[in-house]
Amino acid sequence: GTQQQKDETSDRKEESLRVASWSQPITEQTNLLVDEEKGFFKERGLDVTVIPGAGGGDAVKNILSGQADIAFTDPGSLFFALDKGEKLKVIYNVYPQNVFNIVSLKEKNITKPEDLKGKTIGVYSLTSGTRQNLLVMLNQAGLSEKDVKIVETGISNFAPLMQGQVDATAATDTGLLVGKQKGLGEVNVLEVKDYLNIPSDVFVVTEKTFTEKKEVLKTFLQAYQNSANWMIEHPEEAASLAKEYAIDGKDEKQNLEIITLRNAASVSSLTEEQGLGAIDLDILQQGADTYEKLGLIKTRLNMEEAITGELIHKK
Amino acid sequence: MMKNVQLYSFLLFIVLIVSWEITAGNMSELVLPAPSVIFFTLIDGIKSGYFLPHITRTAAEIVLGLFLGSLFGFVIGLLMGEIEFLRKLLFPYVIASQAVPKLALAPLFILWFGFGMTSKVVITALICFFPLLENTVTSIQYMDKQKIELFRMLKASRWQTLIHLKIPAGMPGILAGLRVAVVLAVVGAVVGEFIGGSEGLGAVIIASQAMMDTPLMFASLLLLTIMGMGLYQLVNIIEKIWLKPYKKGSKK
Amino acid sequence: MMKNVQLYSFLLFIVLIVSWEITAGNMSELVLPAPSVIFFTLIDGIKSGYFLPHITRTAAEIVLGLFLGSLFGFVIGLLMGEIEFLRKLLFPYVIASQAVPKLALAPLFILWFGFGMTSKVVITALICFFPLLENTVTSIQYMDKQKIELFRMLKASRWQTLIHLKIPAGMPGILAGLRVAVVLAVVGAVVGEFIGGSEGLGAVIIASQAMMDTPLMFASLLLLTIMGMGLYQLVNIIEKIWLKPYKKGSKK
Amino acid sequence: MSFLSIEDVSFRYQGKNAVINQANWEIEKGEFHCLLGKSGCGKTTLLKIASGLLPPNEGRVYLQGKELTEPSHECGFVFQSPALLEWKTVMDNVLLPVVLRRKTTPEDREKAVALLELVGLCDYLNRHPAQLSGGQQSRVALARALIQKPSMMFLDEPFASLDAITREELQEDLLKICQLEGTTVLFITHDISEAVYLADRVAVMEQGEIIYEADVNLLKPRTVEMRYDPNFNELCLKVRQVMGGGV
Amino acid sequence: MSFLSIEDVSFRYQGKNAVINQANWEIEKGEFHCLLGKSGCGKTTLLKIASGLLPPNEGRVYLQGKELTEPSHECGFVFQSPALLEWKTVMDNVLLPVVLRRKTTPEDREKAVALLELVGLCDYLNRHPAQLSGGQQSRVALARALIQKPSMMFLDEPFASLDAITREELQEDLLKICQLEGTTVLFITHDISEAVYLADRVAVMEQGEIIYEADVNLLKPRTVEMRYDPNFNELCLKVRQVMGGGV
Ligand SMILES: Nc1ncnc2c1ncn2[C@@H]1O[C@H](COP(=O)(O)OP(=O)(O)OP(=O)(O)O)[C@@H](O)[C@H]1O
Ligand SMILES: Nc1ncnc2c1ncn2[C@@H]1O[C@H](COP(=O)(O)OP(=O)(O)OP(=O)(O)O)[C@@H](O)[C@H]1O
Ligand SMILES: [Mg+2]
Ligand SMILES: [Mg+2]
Repeated sequence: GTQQQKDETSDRKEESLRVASWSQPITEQTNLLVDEEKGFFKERGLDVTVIPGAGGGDAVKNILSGQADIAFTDPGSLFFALDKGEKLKVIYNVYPQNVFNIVSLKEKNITKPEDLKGKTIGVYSLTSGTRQNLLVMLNQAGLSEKDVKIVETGISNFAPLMQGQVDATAATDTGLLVGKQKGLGEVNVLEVKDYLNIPSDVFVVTEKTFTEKKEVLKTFLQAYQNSANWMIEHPEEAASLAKEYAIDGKDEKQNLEIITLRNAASVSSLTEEQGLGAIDLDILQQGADTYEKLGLIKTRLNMEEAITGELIHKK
Repeated sequence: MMKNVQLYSFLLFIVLIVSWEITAGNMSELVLPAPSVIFFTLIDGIKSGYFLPHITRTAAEIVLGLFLGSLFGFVIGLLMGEIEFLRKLLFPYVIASQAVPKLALAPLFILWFGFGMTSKVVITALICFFPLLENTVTSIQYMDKQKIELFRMLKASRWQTLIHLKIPAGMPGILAGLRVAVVLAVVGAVVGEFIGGSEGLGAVIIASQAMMDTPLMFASLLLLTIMGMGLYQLVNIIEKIWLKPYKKGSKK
Repeated sequence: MMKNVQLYSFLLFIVLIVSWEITAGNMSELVLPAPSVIFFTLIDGIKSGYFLPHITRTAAEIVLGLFLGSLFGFVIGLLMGEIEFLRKLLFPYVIASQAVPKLALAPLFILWFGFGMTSKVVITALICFFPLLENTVTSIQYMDKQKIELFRMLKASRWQTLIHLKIPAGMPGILAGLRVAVVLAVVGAVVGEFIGGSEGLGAVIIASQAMMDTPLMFASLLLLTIMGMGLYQLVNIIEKIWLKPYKKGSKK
Repeated sequence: MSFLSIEDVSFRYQGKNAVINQANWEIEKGEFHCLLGKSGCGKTTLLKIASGLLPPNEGRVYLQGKELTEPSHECGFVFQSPALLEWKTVMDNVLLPVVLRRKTTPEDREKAVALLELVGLCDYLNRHPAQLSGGQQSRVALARALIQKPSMMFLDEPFASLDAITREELQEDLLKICQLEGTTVLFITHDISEAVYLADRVAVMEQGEIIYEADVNLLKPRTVEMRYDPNFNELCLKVRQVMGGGV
Repeated sequence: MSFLSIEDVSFRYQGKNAVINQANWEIEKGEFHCLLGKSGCGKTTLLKIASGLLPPNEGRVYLQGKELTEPSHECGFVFQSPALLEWKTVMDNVLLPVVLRRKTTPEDREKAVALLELVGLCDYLNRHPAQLSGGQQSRVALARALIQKPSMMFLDEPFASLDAITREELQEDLLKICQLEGTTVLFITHDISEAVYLADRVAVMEQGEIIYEADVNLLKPRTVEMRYDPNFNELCLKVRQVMGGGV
């Protein structure tokens, strides 16, 4: 079927599509960046531009202001925007697995969320997912923001941990990986996914884009699926291409490890069943409810309205 | 003419606000909130006392940082202006301290100065010290040769020449540096609070960005602008008092 | 004495580097990498061509932003210095544009100027325009009354008085503003790249932070410092050429 | 109709006593008038009012019948202090009035060189003002005023910092130039014999008022011998007495 | 041993021709010497060398037998242009030399007022220099030099911008003060009769060389009548001739 579709689209004019990312072009997004080389999108008549951003909020704002069509953002930013009454649609689940964790040095003996009580915990920045996921984790353990001291440590958040200025620090799996390489010794890791596995990143569009550009979006998602599959199947090739296309891709070995982690985060039991990008409504609804309970958002969100799986090419 | 300034200024303000309001109407509040929304957020925040601790904190950081930064800038400016040796010796480090974005050094600042107010004050001081330094160095160097000869003839020490000649004669330039410094101090404090602050308007901005509460962010920016303007005007008042004798006859 | 500056400067540099190396030895590379490590990272990055596109990009942004920013700062400074009406009218907006941290306005900048180089250039220009404006306004205001009378007597137009009197006489102060501006331009470009840049040294810094590649970050900071120093020295050279006649007799 | 006429002019610096008090003065075309007076009596102020630099608080100034509200194109001015631009060479300082009006031509440069030669500074063309002696600076200022060929000249103690010999040479030259071009001159000096030697008419000011005026009835062109003429000495003495000096 | 002695002094401004050429000069304690010369001949330069402001390229200057390498505490200087600090009042300008040495006392202020009265400026104590006329500024500079009671004074055309009457009054006052305090004076002027009237000894410079020197054999204290003394006139004429002027 793919071959046929390719032929159909190739005589159409190239459709341009702008993806607002939450970050700069980084290794974990290699599949999105190597279109020049691999042509996942080009072959389907898509001219994809990736707009860099500083956080998921930027990505959402960029689609709201019409600077981009698709936002590559985290559920937290999504919830916040929905809370403000914006009409958005989640169309694809990029990383169904939650990649956030709480890291502490072995000697602190923090093995379960309850142990965090009264501790100083570093987060990358108040804007980042690290803080929200930390709160989610605390919430699961019956703790609140008041029971701990959250400090912003900037992005090199393992340094204060090693220096002993914080007892624990919220991080991502890739962060932890790099941190370990940089000599972070024996650590305890609490993974958020063990408590509430809210997806890490999703593709979001405005309702307007959704209704007006359905076909293009469909094509895009299919191409993205292909590219993600390619990355899962050929991590070495992706790692070596990242050297050229990703800003942080200097070290091929490290690229490979990051890509492996991201590949793992891209699949879940649901995706095994339905194909990459499948969205789990329940878990997102749980996430939204938790956010509301935490006081991060004011209204109760009905995620059903904001989620649609109809654009995803099912298995 | 001058009486009309107020009028025109007011008119321009109204025009800008109205066109902003209109532009914002066509846009998501998350991207650009309308001035009216910002205004009500601000009023609410002030009434409820939400802003108070943040304003106090940021103001304290600005004042302290500005004081330290401009004092250092001025004193080191004097030293570097007077002693060519020091000028040549220190200048690369001064530039390095300025060309490096402070945000990038966050972990180091936290390591050295902790999470508390100190690191923010240091960053503020570091940011606002340069314009004062540069202007001081320059202002005390271009001196009327005749006056320098007068002071040499009167056997004034280097210190006396500074106090009685170079500083007063360079005052207009030094105050221009101070005006730049006060405005940069505002930015400095906020950037400091971006890096691991939990209180202060910078932290409010970051938090409001995280929660995508753009009106709150703009309200904080408004407060910062007001602070900056207040400080700037304060320097102007000082200047008016201090420089009255310069203007006598030297300006129409 | 002056021949020794180089020596002392070098000695100070060595002392600093060595003590840094020692301090860094007791510390995780994540917090403070040793200068030797930074140096090799830098050399590697340059050899492998990794830095080249980033340097080019950032340099282009700095140069363009600096050009626009200082041109605007200078021209608006002249206008505001000459016309009190404009000074009073525009000053609140100038302060507002400076007291607001640019980082907070990222989405707006992207909205208005796109996500390409333009938004970074605009941010750079916005950051470096203020010191030049302020110094220009100040420098062209304190004029020798006698010379102003001379120009009135010669029936020089306002424009001619600016060109032939106020600008040349205010040049030392204006150049001090330019020196502050060039250094701020470096920070401006990097901050611009923090806000969603995919190329440039600012983006490298952010990426290196995410990768916890502190040596890479410091190598980038080093490159920025070198750029800042180069620009600063350039202004000094311009000053030396331009201001030679001022120094004749007016300085020992 | 006089070339320049000052009518009932009064002036006070902000919030201060009157510096010029009901002054009246008329200068016919081509005449050379000298104004004398004690230091601080208001000579410079009156000159600035007459040239349109300062607006009088009361009274009017007419140049060729038109009321003067700002400096006129036809007037040249030599200030009491040289007021040279430090960043320009001597040559460029002299050419300044031309540069402000139009592009300079090679003739202008020749003219400038000729004038600098006249004031004895042709070796100093490329120097900057800070490299000149006090008297040399004031001579540059004089050359700058002359390059415009103004039809009316205001001179405020132009020779004050010159030695007797140079001063006398320049007096001759100035008289010659003015006669040649028909320039009308208002000249301030504190040297009585200089005033009498140069002027067609002298006036003495005291505390903002013109308290004495007299025609100088000496032959023109003046010669050095006239300085020893009894008429000349008598007039000098008279002026001295008016100014309050003893014999 | 002379109070001040200048020995074989030469000076050139950077890369230029010699401005002072092998100059020699001696001044005994309490003497009043006047230096004359055409504009630009090097008078100011020589004065700066004699006071220690400029180091000579060749030769030496001795003050009271000690070689002078920098300005001495005992010297006062009046520059050719007033060099007042614009941001200080007249009073504070006059007090500057005192302020730089010690805390001012009420006596210092009285002294300053007395000196300002002497130069005719007691109504201007609180003005700023920009609010004074040219001559008033130069009188403030004179008062500033006198407040130190220096044992040696260097005066560079201090009276150049003063009218004849004020100038004569100040000449008298200066002579009196110097006589009273035994001040040694080196005085530059371009007014020949002023030089002869004031000086115990006059010298004429030309192109950096002292080409003429003569004692003035007039009684002391000088009186106004002496200006009409034949001796006086003869000496003036002689100096004029040396300076290159005709009769
Ligand atoms: N800007 C000013 N503000 C106030 N008073 C002033 C100002 N300029 C001058 N005066 C006063 O006005 C009076 C007249 O000044 P003016 O300069 O006209 O004197 P002058 O006759 O030229 O004196 P001189 O021969 O010393 O140059 C003086 O008493 C002076 O103090
Ligand atoms: N800074 C300088 N650099 C170069 N040449 C200079 C400098 N200052 C003065 N001269 C030159 O040195 C010579 C002597 O200058 P000086 O000021 O001593 O003259 P002067 O006798 O005081 O003249 P005047 O009576 O005009 O004040 C002049 O020809 C002058 O051009
Ligand atoms: Mg005058
Ligand atoms: Mg001289």
